[in-house]
Amino acid sequence: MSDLIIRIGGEGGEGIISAGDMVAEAACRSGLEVLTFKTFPAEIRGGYAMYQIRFSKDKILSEGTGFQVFCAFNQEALDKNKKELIPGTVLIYDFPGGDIEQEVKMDGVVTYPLPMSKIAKKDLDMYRAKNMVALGALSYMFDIAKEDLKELIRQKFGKKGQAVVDTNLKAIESGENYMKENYKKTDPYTMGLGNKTGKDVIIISGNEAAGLGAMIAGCNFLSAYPITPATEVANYMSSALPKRDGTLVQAEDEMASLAQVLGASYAGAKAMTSTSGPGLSLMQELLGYASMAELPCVIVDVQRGGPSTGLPTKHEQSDLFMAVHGGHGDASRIVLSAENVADAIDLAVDAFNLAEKYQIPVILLTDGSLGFRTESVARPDPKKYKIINRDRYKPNGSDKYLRYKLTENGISPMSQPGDPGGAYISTGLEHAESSAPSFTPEDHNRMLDKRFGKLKDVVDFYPAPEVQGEGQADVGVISWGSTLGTVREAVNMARKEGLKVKALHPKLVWPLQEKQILAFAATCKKILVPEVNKQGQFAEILRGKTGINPISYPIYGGLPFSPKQILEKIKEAM
Amino acid sequence: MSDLIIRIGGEGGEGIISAGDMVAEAACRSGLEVLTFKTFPAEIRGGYAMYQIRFSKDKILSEGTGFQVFCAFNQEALDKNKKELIPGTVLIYDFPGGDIEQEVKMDGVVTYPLPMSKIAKKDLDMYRAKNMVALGALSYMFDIAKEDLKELIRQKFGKKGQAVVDTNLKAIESGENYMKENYKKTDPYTMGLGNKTGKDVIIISGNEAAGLGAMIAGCNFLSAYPITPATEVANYMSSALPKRDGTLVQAEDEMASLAQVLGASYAGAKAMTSTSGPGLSLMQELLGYASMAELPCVIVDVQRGGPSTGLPTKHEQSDLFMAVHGGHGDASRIVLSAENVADAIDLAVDAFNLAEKYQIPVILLTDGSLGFRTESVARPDPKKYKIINRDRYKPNGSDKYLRYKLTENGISPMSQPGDPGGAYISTGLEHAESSAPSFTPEDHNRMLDKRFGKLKDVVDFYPAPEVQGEGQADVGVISWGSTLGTVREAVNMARKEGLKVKALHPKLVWPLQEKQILAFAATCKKILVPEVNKQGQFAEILRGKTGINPISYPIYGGLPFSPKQILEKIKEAM
Amino acid sequence: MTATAETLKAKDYKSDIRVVWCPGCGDYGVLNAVQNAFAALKLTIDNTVCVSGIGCSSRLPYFLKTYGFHSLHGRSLPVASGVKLANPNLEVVVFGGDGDLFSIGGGHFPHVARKNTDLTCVMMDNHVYGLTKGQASPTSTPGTVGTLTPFGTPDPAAVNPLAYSLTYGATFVAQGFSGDPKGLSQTVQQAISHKGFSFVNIISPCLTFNKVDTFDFFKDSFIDLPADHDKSNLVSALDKAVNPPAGKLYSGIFFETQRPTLVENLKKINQKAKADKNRDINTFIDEFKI
Amino acid sequence: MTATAETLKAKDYKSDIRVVWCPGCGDYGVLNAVQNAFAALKLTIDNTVCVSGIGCSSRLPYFLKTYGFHSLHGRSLPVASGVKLANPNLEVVVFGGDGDLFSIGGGHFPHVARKNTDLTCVMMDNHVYGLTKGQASPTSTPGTVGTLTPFGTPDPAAVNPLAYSLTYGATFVAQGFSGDPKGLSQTVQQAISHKGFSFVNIISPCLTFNKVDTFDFFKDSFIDLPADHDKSNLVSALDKAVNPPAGKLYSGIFFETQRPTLVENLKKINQKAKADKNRDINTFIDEFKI
Ligand SMILES: Cc1ncc(C[n+]2csc(CCOP(=O)(O)OP(=O)(O)O)c2C)c(N)n1
Ligand SMILES: Cc1ncc(C[n+]2csc(CCOP(=O)(O)OP(=O)(O)O)c2C)c(N)n1
Ligand code: SF4
Ligand code: SF4
Ligand SMILES: [Mg+2]
Ligand SMILES: [Mg+2]
Repeated sequence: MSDLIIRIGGEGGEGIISAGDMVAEAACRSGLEVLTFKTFPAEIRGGYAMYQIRFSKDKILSEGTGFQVFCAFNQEALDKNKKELIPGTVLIYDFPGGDIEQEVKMDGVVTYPLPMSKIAKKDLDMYRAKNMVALGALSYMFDIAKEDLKELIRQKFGKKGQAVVDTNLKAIESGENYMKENYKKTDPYTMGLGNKTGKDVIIISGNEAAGLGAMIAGCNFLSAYPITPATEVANYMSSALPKRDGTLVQAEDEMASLAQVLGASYAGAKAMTSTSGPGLSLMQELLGYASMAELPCVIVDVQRGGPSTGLPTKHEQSDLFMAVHGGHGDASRIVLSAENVADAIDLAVDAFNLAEKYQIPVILLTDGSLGFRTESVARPDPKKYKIINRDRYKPNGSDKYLRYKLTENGISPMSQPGDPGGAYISTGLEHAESSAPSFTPEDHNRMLDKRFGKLKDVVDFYPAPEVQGEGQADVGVISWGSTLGTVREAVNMARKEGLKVKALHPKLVWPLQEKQILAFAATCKKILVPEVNKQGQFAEILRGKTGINPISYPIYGGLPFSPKQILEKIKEAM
Repeated sequence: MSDLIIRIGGEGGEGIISAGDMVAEAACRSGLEVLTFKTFPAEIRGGYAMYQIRFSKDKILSEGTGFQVFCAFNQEALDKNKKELIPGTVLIYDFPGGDIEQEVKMDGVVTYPLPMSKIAKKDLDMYRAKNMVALGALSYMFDIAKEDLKELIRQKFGKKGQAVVDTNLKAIESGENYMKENYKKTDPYTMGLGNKTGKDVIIISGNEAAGLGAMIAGCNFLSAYPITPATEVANYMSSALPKRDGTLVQAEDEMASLAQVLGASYAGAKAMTSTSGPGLSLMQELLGYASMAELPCVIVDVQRGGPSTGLPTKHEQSDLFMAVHGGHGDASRIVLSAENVADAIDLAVDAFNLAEKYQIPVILLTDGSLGFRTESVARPDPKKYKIINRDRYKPNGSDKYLRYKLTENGISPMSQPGDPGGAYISTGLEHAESSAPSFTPEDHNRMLDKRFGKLKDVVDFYPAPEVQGEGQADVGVISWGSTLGTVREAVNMARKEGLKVKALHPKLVWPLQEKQILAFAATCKKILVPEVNKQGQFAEILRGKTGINPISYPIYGGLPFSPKQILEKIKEAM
Repeated sequence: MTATAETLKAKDYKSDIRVVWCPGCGDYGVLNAVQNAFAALKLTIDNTVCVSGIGCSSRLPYFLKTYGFHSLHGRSLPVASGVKLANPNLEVVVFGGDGDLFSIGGGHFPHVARKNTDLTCVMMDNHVYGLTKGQASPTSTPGTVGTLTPFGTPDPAAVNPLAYSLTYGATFVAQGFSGDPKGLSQTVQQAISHKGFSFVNIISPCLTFNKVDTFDFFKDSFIDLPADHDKSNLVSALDKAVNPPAGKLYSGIFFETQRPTLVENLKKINQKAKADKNRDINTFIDEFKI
Repeated sequence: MTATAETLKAKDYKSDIRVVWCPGCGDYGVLNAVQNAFAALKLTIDNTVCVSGIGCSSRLPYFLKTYGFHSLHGRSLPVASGVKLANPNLEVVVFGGDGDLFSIGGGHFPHVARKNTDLTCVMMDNHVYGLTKGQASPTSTPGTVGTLTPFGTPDPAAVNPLAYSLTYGATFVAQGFSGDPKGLSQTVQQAISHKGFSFVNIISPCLTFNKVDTFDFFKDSFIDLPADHDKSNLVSALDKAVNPPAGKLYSGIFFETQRPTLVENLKKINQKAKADKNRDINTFIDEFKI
């Protein structure tokens, strides 16, 4: 077995998340690759929560399709997942003595009832340990990180005292023992150890990854307002930044946070904010200011289900239109979108580099599932990153400083307060090269050309999007954001089946790298654009800018694609 | 002479605007059609201001191309307009004794120096009357509304006392006499009386027109925050609404204004707000709410030069992207754009009708030049307007009220506070039919389909865009907003020259009436899309939605197109 | 207040939507007090509108049977103003959290208060952002540790909702404790009965994310305002709001006065304009005749 | 204040951008006073940043030679906070109008003040929206006629910028008159010298759009705060702000105190975190090692 998906479902607050995190980390230690997937209720307490872990000996590309093993903590969880309990899957569920009152029999499904509540309450006298009982059973039955799990418990709970360590270990063992004593394994799923040798790995969530990337890029200022599912970016930065003498501000709202970021950037900081859709909506006017005044800044938008307050904890990629076209007037900006957790690190660095190089706001789009999921990723090597800082004004004594000097590539050296002779007014009014307000047709033309001309440079400067597969294809898939990983997996599956399928994996979603997109499209009979939103936003932008006419494949149920869904659509498109 | 354009330029605050308004009104009385065009400085005092009036015996379609007569109040105005003082034009300028210190000689330009400052100061002892001296001269020289002007002065200034009337009349006569005594007319421009008989005409600005349309539609609530160039919409409503027992609120910011509008709409009002780009940027989150909660409301966006604070008093059509695609998530909305002043009345009515019928936010786009310009328009006949009100919930005693009931056409009868049995929670969360929060894939799918399904109906319900010209064409022009009038004039000119040119004049710019657009495009070899913004926003949306590949013709100098510019581009495209 | 009477019991105001708060959340006490106040005032289901923003506390309107408007984070007050001005016959009550009303919504509060908008605003002050899982809020004690402030907030001072609302010109300002549903229900009743803008600050602990400002912490903190406190004196009300006895909090009515309300003043404007709902639209068109 | 000394005269702070205010506008007096204050304090051109929002008054930074940030309507205070926190060595002064700071920007003011952000905020209060040509502003006298309120505003009360800023926790609050550039320059100097958040409200008439609150109207209105006024007593400062003698306005310093500033508190946080600008990035990466 090289790949296994285990899903755990239950009531929010039952410790599903912490248990899941623990087994993910332990598996990672045992040399396996892991990729997790969580859904939370939008309320604080109650409601269905889900944690899924995909284990593999090889690199994992996506959440995968369905699961092999499901562990149900309560009836609601069981009901929600019934449709996916297909023949060949395994069900472990809390019975007897738990919320599930009837024994479950399903055709072709291997069931292992496990009285986790009862064991926790009766045997351990600690209902909270239910999750650990389940963990013990899962780890034992599918041979996942058994030893590493116990070692991890010893380390993690060590500071809380031996008693806590002991109870948790005992819970793990109770689960293990119950399975050992009551069942003979009749399912085929067993994971075993991964390859530990030579691995230099970290385990990190998408939100932390965006923060870590920012730290690598040299970010020293973040102002944010809390919002699901983006808060963890700022949470991470709130402990990281002060260690490097940086500044974190919890602002009174999203307008304040971007305004502070712009002030800080003006004063020389490498500054960012992190938010989700509703926050980015509120920032639109200031985003236009950043474009007009050419202030470098990074905005991480961890997308959630919209519009309005929408589905705060659900998956969606529906902020693209706003990221690209939001706000009044013609406002230039750059939009990047990350495929996976490792990518979130790299793209956060890219975002700062582009912001600094082009003196422009850069929006980095991720999404709720990517933000919350953890992955084992190769330890980033700081040396591999090239860090770009803004082109600074060098006083030459004689010439008056022109902040918005018209240059070949549209980039004007930038002064910052404290620089002698560099004083100027940062302005949201249209202006002359000096930054003095000017509303003449000539200046408006020149300055718009300057601000948009920079984007022409960006598409050449930024690495070309990766092409997956070669030669001519019947279907070429173009997607964006975290759907890319799923597409990658689906295309691998399709090619294994001998289908002529390719994919293009753009990370720079605005401006579009039209040349490469058109070249790719020229090798495909049809172009398919899967994405998680209602309107087929990327498909429309692609069509609008390049003229190619893709098949738009939007889904919008609050969940990411599965590779199988995309594979099926590819076949349908052929 | 059936058509004449006179432009007056000078320093802001010199009474250019009030003089212009007066001659426009007088001309209108004398039976002429008028269309004015003004540009203001962005500052309160100082800076170049311009007022242009086009007079005609026939319907006027646009600001026209250049001018026949220019009247310069100062040197700056002269300088700014020098390029357009081509052979055949007439220049009247303040000399000697004014700001212009040198006599002007230009090849082929007829010049009439007029010492307006001197006359006002020395002869009339009232420098402020300079504008009236100029008016007298202009009206006399080109035979425009001579008698009506004096009559108007008597009426307008009547309440200020006979002395004021006399000074103004004297100023008019001084200008008249100076011309009479010093020049023999050597230019060909003379207007004469228009056709008064059977004309039932009003003279009104674009901003007032949007307000009047709202009044016709039955608007009874407006909340707004002041912003150039939109304030006059609310100004008008602030005196109109109370007369009909409506409510006007000056809010603390744009978010408050749209929030109040949504609250009022929920409570049963026909509510609107008016703003410009920066305000609409701030409203994006609330706009998404209106879409999610299906609250009827109207937002008038009088566009100005952007992005950011931009060019507050300049002309631009650059808020289209935001109007259509702004805000996070997939948020359905309707966007209308008005061609001219008469259209602003009609489309404001349409905006309310669509908002009420489809329970959706409707954005009406106009722009600064349209908002500020006055036009003579046929007196609107209230009887010709069909007024639509929302489909109201009728209690039937037994069934529980479902606010978001899924119906054939996506429209659910709406209750309002006070309706027995109609209580529900207006919500920005995704929801079930009952309005209770629900985040299931099924409900998100159903509700997004409902909210976007309504748009499918809109394109059929709304009148098809007008086609100008018939048969096959070499070039078909598609444009939007106030550029439409200019296109109309250019296409007339082209067709007079025998060119095979057509135009399509959409007023509903979102959702697009794709069927009609494609049908139109099928009759044209090439499609040309002129618009006043940098990115070619409408062209990109057209391409993105319909797949047709137009020639994008964006200009972005802060001024509208002239018919000649478009005509030339048409020829270039052929 | 403007609603007509009926004979509903407190429980009849409760909707059948599942209450999503954590067991033990202070907001249950508030919901309870509000139901009782509504019943005591005989508010009708149909003419009462409960408006809120976003936050745990802002979910309250779902749990009531009246009309409701669950708006956006920070926007409850202007939404409620719109509702009230569009139909002054409605009883409009705003619910929200300390973050919703004083952080992101802090720009609206002064204007709604100074205009004496005819609303009642009930705040559930838990000194924390509950729904987003434990960040410091504007009312958090300086130095509070939250998920965004692991080293404690750098803010030297917190928002004092009572002092703020008094300064803004609220014409009724009171404070209560969710652990005292009976007293609270009384206070909410008085607030709703007040003509003009009334504000009730309710200390309503979040047991999940605020481990400092708990029920136990507040249980014995509340004392009544002194019997000789002059409710009509703004400066003395401010003094009481800013300087309570050490370790104590006052409950009761800090301030109460009468001033023309926004609804009244708008009515006067319409009288000046000779308002007539049925005025012929032609008279408006003819203003533009030449 | 943090800037280093130089030998500049008042006129040396003046830029060569044309001043766009109407002749006679009160803001000229403010510009004048500010130049004088800058010169008296020997602020450097290079280490001073003037931040503003949008409005006639917010154009002020263009007319000075220092660094400047002409931001968006209402956003000057958070922008200025960002500037200051990114480089605490800078002297940051905020300029704005009554609309900019107390209407659309009113949500930021409380937080910048209570955090004692190390800024000076100079407001040009003309009781009107100048740039948009004459609407009532939050400080307009109730009933004011403006372009949006032809029948007079319906607001029963105006914003009192002094009382507001005091309640918010500003650690320095003063008032001056643009018709008294000398006194004003003194006050602005003291405000800039103050450590923490200082606020100066300047009555600065708009002669074009406010025909009521004119120079003549205010000329004889100003009286000094009583000699025995206790600047360290918040409640008495509030009393003076809310209850000036009939028809009069106090000028001078209402309140002045010392409290830890935001910059200081953030520095302490970084000390707790053992801040090190050059900390190896590998130590951050390794936190995620398994
Ligand atoms: C524009 C926007 N920004 C951020 C959020 C995220 N958010 C939801 S509730 C909340 C704060 C809740 O705190 P409070 O108002 O005190 O309510 P409580 O949950 O404590 O009752 C935040 C920041 C949001 N919904 N919308
Ligand atoms: C988002 C936004 N809304 C509205 C405006 C229009 N606007 C510009 S200045 C101003 C008010 C100015 O008043 P104030 O701040 O008192 O300054 P003053 O001109 O009186 O000095 C307004 C409403 C704007 N620029 N941006
Ligand atoms: S998180 Fe706190 S405020 Fe929210 S429901 Fe739970 S206890 Fe109440
Ligand atoms: S409009 Fe008023 S505030 Fe603006 S510059 Fe003129 S006088 Fe000054
Ligand atoms: Mg709270
Ligand atoms: Mg002002």
